[in-house]
Amino acid sequence: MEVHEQMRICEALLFASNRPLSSIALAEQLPEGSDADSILKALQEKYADAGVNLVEVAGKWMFQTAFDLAFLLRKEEEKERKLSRAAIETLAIIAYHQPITRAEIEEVRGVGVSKGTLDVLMEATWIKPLGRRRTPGRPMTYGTTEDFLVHFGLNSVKDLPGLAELKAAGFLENVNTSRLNLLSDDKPEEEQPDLPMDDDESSSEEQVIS
Amino acid sequence: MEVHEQMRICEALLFASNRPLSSIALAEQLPEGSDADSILKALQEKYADAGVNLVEVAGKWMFQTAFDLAFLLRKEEEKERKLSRAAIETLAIIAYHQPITRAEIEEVRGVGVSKGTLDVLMEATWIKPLGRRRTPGRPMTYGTTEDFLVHFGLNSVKDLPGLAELKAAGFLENVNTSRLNLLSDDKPEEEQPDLPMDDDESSSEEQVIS
Amino acid sequence: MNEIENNDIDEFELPDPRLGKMDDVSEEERLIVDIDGFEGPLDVLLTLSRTQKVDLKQISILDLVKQYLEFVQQARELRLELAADYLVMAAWLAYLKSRLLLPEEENEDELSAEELAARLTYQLQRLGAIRDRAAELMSRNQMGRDMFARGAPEPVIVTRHHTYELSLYDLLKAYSEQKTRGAAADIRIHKRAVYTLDKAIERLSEMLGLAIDWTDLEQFMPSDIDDPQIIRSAKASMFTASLELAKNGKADIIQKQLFGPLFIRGRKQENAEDEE
Repeated sequence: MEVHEQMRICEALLFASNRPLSSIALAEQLPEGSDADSILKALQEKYADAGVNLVEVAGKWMFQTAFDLAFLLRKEEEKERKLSRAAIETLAIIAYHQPITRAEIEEVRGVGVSKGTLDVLMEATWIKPLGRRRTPGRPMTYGTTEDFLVHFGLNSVKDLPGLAELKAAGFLENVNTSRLNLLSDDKPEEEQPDLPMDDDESSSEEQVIS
Repeated sequence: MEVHEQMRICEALLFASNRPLSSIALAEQLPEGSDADSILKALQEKYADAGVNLVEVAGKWMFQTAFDLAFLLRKEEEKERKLSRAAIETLAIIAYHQPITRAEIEEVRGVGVSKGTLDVLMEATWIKPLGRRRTPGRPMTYGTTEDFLVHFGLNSVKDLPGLAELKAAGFLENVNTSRLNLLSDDKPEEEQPDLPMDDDESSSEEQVIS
Repeated sequence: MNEIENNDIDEFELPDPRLGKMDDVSEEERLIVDIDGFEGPLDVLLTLSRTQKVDLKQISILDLVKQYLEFVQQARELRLELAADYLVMAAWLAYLKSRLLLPEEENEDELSAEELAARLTYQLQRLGAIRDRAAELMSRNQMGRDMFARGAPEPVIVTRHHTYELSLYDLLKAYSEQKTRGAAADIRIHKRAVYTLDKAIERLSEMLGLAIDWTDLEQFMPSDIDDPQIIRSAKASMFTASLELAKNGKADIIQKQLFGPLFIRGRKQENAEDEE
């Protein structure tokens, strides 16, 4: 099958979907031996200057309208989600620290997280439970979803703005919740006694793939 | 505004809209003096050869997957399922005793046979109705299909091992085979006194041919 | 003086809790007491450090402590309900302040005042950093605001075909098991040793013709059996037979005492005919 026809197939599949599709999924629809990635690059180029663009997001591909035309469409559907400051901050903490428990979120913010905050983020399908931490109490951990990446146009959580700087500054180290307030005189080296955290890196990886 | 930009606008609006748009509605988003119809025609031409086409439906415009690629959106999925124990047993009884009515299957199994069980076997295309018995109530009889033979690699249902062979193969442990009343080859005449059965032999024959 | 003024304010006329102005600090240093707007004590501290344009990296903890304590004091003067964690923080900061001011005691088990201050600074910096990132995140192009996905996606219609996995072995095994079960369930009920009622009636009728007088029922028991089960059965049947014959008017039965022997005698043929 010639490249043109392969492009048409990817074009049709991507146009028909309102969610990103992985190049693996697309390759399945192409004849054996097709190079899905190069087809996608060609398609991306074809649409570079059009009213819709082919973007790589959440490690997958999808068509979306060009940024510069947003003003036209905003009129069409004015339903921007208005998030509370607490929700935005909580979302950012989850995104950068994931997987993270509720107690750890509270530690970073220095204030309790109301159940409603997580609910709102969960309802927006931006966060999801990532499983329980293997520590006493087996607390639930949270992380971001593919929808989160799509919404903010991120290819992976590794592409979060300023991630490297936060890491370099030591702000993404394990959050210590072993003491309930600052009054505890725990020595710093004793601060992370019992948190065999799921490896941060691997969980980011997972998210990119899923 | 140049034509290219107007085309981009229409492209984005049509892409993001959840319903077909009229050229009037599109014209409202275009600079005054724009010729929406000619823009749409140009756009239609641009997409004529693509995986999606711009089509006019009931006087309105929308993007649609090219007809020749519609098959991409119809996925056939093979899903493997496990048969319930009741279904396997019922299938085996039908295979050995066909043609057999539901009441007779129940008699052999000693428990009721739900319609769902027969439906599942029918859906698997392993059994089929063989016609009605010429007895009061005219009950439906069932038998196995060619698919059944193909699936199990049998030439004919007569190739199913007889009881003696099952016993020799170790299937029938601790059972006195002489007391089992199942296979036509060792079935005592008087055990089926009141079943004016369609001839067993001929139906097996039919199956091989069909 | 502040105190007096504030106490004069009728609580109900407070248009807004932002009234708490620190008249003794310059305009830009003024912290607006808006307890509702704060997200906990760390937030207050962070906001304080930012309004004071204090670089957190060189933060003067003592300044920050002083301002926080003033903030809490003010909120109290305004009779604003302060959540407990604000007060806990105030207490901790007061403790930290005293530790920082007093000469450090050598104590292996306790963190030094500097370490405690550093910990606070770290937390504030971390919160500040994540807050900046949150702002950055929200300023990104967002789906549904800055870009839009296909409005009318064409769903992929999935037709599911079920295939069933079953081997010939499974099939034969199921059949065999079914048969095995069927055989086991094929229970043969052994013929129980009984002396039937018919037999008893026959015997009794015959013998009653021979006996003219009252005779113990026991006398009529068959003597050719020795199986205790059959004897029991015969007793029952003979008794029932006697009742049956009495009912049909062919015999009379009499029992003279409780649990005593049953005496039976055949009725005269004529009597039976009379009755007819």
